[in-house]
Amino acid sequence: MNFFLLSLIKAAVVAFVLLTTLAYLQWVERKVIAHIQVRMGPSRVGPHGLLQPLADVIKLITKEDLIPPYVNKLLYLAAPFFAVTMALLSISVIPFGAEIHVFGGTTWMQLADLNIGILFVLAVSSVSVYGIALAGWASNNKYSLMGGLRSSAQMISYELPLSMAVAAPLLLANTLSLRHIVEGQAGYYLGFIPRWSVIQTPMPQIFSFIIFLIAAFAETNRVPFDLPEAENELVAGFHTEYSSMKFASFFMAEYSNMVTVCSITTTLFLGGWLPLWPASAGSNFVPATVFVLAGAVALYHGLNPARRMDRLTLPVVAVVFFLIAVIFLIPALQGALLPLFWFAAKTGALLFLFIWIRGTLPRFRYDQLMAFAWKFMFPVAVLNLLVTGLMVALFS
Amino acid sequence: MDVILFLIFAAIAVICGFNVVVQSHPISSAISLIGVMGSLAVLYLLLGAEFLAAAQVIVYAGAIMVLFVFVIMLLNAGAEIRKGRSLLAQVLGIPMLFTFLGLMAFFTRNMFPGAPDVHFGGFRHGTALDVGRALFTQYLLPFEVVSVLILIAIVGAVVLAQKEME
Amino acid sequence: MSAGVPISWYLILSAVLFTLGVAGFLLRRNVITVFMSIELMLNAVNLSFITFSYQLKQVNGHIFSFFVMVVAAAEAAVGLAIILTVFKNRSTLNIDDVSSMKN
Amino acid sequence: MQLWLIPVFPLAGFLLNGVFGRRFSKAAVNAIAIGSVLLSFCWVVKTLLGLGDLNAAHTEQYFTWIQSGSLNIGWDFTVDRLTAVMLLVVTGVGSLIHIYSIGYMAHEGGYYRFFAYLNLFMFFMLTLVLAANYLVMFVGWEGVGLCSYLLIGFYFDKKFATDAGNKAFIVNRIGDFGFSLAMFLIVVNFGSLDFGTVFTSVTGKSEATLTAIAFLLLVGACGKSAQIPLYVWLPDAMAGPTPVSALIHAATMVTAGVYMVARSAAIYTHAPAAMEAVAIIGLATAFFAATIGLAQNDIKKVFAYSTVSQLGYMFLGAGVGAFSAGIYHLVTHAFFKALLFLGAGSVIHALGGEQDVRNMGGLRKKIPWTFWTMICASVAIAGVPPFAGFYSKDAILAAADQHAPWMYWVGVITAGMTAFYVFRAIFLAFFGEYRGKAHPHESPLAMIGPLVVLAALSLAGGKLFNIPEFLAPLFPLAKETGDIGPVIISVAFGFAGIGLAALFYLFKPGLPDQIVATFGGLYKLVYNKYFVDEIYDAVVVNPVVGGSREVLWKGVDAAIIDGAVNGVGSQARGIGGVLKRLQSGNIRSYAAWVLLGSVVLLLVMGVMGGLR
Repeated sequence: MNFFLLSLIKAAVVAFVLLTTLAYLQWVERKVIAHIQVRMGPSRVGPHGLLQPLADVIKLITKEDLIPPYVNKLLYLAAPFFAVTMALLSISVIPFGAEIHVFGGTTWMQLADLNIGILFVLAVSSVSVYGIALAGWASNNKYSLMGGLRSSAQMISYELPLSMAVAAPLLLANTLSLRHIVEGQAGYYLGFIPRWSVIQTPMPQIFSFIIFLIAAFAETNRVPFDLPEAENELVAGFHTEYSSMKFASFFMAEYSNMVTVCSITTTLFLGGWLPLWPASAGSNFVPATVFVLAGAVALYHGLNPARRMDRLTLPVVAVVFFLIAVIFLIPALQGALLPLFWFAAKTGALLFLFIWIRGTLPRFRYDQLMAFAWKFMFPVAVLNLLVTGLMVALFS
Repeated sequence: MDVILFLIFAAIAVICGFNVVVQSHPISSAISLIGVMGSLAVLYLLLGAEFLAAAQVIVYAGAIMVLFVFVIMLLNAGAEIRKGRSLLAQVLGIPMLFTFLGLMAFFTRNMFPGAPDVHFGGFRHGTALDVGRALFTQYLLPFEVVSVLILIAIVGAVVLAQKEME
Repeated sequence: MSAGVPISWYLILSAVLFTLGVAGFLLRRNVITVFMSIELMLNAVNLSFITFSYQLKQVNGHIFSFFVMVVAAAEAAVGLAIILTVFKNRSTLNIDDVSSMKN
Repeated sequence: MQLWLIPVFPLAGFLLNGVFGRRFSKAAVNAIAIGSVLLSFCWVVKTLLGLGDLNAAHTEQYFTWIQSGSLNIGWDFTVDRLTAVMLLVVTGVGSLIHIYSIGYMAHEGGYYRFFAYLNLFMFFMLTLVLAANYLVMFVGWEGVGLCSYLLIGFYFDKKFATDAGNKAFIVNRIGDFGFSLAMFLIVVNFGSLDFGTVFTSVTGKSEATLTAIAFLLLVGACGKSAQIPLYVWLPDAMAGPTPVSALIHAATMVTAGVYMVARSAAIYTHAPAAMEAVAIIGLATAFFAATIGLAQNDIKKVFAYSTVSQLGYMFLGAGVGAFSAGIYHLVTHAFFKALLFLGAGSVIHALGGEQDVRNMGGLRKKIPWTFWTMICASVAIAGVPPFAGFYSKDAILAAADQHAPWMYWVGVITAGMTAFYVFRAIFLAFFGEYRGKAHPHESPLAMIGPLVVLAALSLAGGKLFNIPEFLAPLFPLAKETGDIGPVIISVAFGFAGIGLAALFYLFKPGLPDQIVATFGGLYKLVYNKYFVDEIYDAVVVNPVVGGSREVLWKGVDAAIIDGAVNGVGSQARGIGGVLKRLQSGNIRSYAAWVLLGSVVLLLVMGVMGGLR
């Protein structure tokens, strides 16, 4: 039963971290977009609005849970549940780090290492369209239906370039297991250029990476592909009729999908938990350095406060950062924490990219969206796959 | 463990399958069918067909059934109108179904008297590697033929479904 | 090792699902549901293919299933396109109403 | 040695010009068409130089084409000395004619089409020549027939041209039928179609079998090489552009029959009756065609009958056992007959399409280059020593003399007639007063150049290329008799023919008409080509057409076949009327029937114990 116990613990840890991340991801998004638009963003609840997510959760839970009378009840209730389940499911196969030793045994920082990990991810992502489609249909509202239809068409269409883009790095990795895909990207060219899929010989997967990212934007219904929920066209689309926690579920599903997609991108293309440069060149000290620098910045602002509260809070933050930096320097913990740091850093960077694009790009028109998927993305992805296959066949 | 898992998912499959038949609204049937397919995917895993399990979900649940749901939503198909029953189908059909099922069950029970039981992990050659190897060597010609078939199907579907041009 | 599942259980499950598919085909009138019943039958057959593959310790059954899936996908695409066209021309999904082949 | 490149060059040219030619400029079409043939020629030369003395055949196998039981037919090419001669003639003369065509076709429509067809022809001809077994040869054989058809009917807007194309194609079918039957016999008896296998195992076979094969092959050769009784298509084939007449219907394709007979020499030498038939057919053709040639007024027709006649000579040579002499004549004939046709083409070009010699005359001064080159060809064909025709014709006649003296005498008379009709055409066209209306102008350099080269070859080719000696490893040399009597006689007949022609058409222009008046019936017979076409129409064509219409169409097709089909149809309708009750149009009831069927099937299988 040790296996089950270990799995349960890992699942609990992942779920806790993931849900917290989701909550704060939304805070980060609001902050970043606010700064893009030169405003402050949430700043009332807690220092810098840090408690805003909590407030949101309380608000959503305590709101009245409306169920319109004309909906198809079963499907109406099942849809958000389904959406959030599917969104959280694919996280289970993503490896966060290398082998670690706990409780006298060894395990992987990954919930389940499937032989067909990447197929599992594709399967889940292909099924997750039902959440939105059914929500749109069950709401019995023409705007919701339009949103649902749009979303199913969009997700089916972008599923193809996405799968094609995934297939190309698989040719380099020669495996379907996500952990082995990451391990296949270990090592460095010339001692310092990482052998990540994006730049791996014989065929750098840079096109694949870009196509995957674009398709990922569409799959997660993010700007510039957020047609299913286009507020000004469809009155928020498929979730018009949802309120309270059911609305929150869709929200969670969207952010969870974002995290999943970024993690997969990191795993497939950016070397997963592997460091940016070799340990021999000091990559082990990067996290400590980063946190020390962050702590130093916090301390500086604490000593030169912009607001009154900062005098108190920022030094505390700085101390926490310094502590984290010290933790990262403990050799016993480094084995577990360094991979986590790198994984989180890469995924975080991608998440920032998502938010950044939301803050800057306008929405596509529907026909443009479809034409883009079928007439540009798909051919390019297929071409990339063919060329990769050829190169792999020729050079390995 | 094997028996429990089998029974759970077989039960889900049968209940959902039954639901496909009895639900009056096509979308409920479609959802039930997705349930059948999902539980069948788990059964495939138990039988060691991990690649097929993934393919089942991706192709059936993720592509074919999405198309079904999409069409149902597009046509806004309502519940079935019960009228003009086909007498033949009813009179001949229902007894025939039971005879059919009984015969099949009887034969399958008698066909494998001493066959070993199914254990999870008893067959380890259903990986993507094995399936791919068989597909691209021994079954290369059918594979290519099927790819042409798919192409024809795509063209056919586009021609059928396109809007009238002028 | 705990007790395994007799191979015939899988086959009987397959037979049951197949029969349910036939029943759906016989008793339902909505074209889409009838079509889904066909898919159900195909799935049932796939299950027996994979069971036989286990029984014979060969991968061939998987290949057959794979081809069945591919053909099912092609069939769904064309079939649904036909249904769309029929609906556009006759505004009905009732299979009994689509009987112009008679006489 | 990459033999396959030889035919592939023209094929590439054909594909390029055929597919994209419409968009190319004329210069590009020229470059591709002529470049490909020249490349092919160069590759032939390089290959032959690389292969050394070629005493043994050099064979290359590319892929298995047909495999059926023990029969294994590969796509193989072979080169021996015979092939080498043919390759050089085909690519060499072919290149010259391609170059000539630039000038001749300059103002014609379908320019790229013409060159594409010519290149395709080169491809098939080279395949025919290079083939290492009968089937590959047959591919080339049929292919050149196709190109011949396409090029005869090149002016497809003219009915007589398309009719002539059809005629060529249909008459050739008869020959091809014989060839096919011969191949079937070879497969049955030898189990292979490879030249090497067949020829080495000839000795063990019965003479009757070999004679049958040889006769059937002869039927094929007669069709392709325009021998009696299948010669009728060749004169009509002059409807095509003149370079086509020169290349296909004089120099190369029509000699394929001779080549095939020479190639199958091993079979023929074991079938004396067939050999005799070859000789007689050749001799008869030579004689009759020559007589017809005496009275023709169309300059191309004269040369066409002359071609038939000279092909008869080649057959005579092969038939009397002097295969190398036949090939020798094939080579020299390729030079001077191509030159005659090209010269005729130059004349026609100069006169803007006029072909009747009665409307020419006095062209000697106006188109001197054409005149002098044609004189070279004429003396060569007339057998004036020491020019090309003399050597080859003499070799054939000498062999005929040894075989049977009467053949020699008929051959000599034919030689005299040959000299007469060729010089008749020359005198009528180039001497005396100009009787036409057009304004003659000399042809462009692209046409004159090939004429001059061919003229040089016609003059010196016989002495230069001693074909019999070159082919000695394949076909043993005839023993020298040292008797120069026959030679003197044949040369004398040649000069007599020239003299007679000069007398009739230079010095006493009224004489021919008197003779015509005296022998009116005979002249009419000859002028109308012995009414052979009319006889064929009456004996073969009309019965076939009538029989098809009356018996096969109205009787067999309408009554029996249609009746049977209609009967089946009405029966099916009757049964269907009963069965249609089952077809309710209700899909679900169909499904119920299917289910019933499967249940019954299961039950039956269970009862029979099929499922244990």
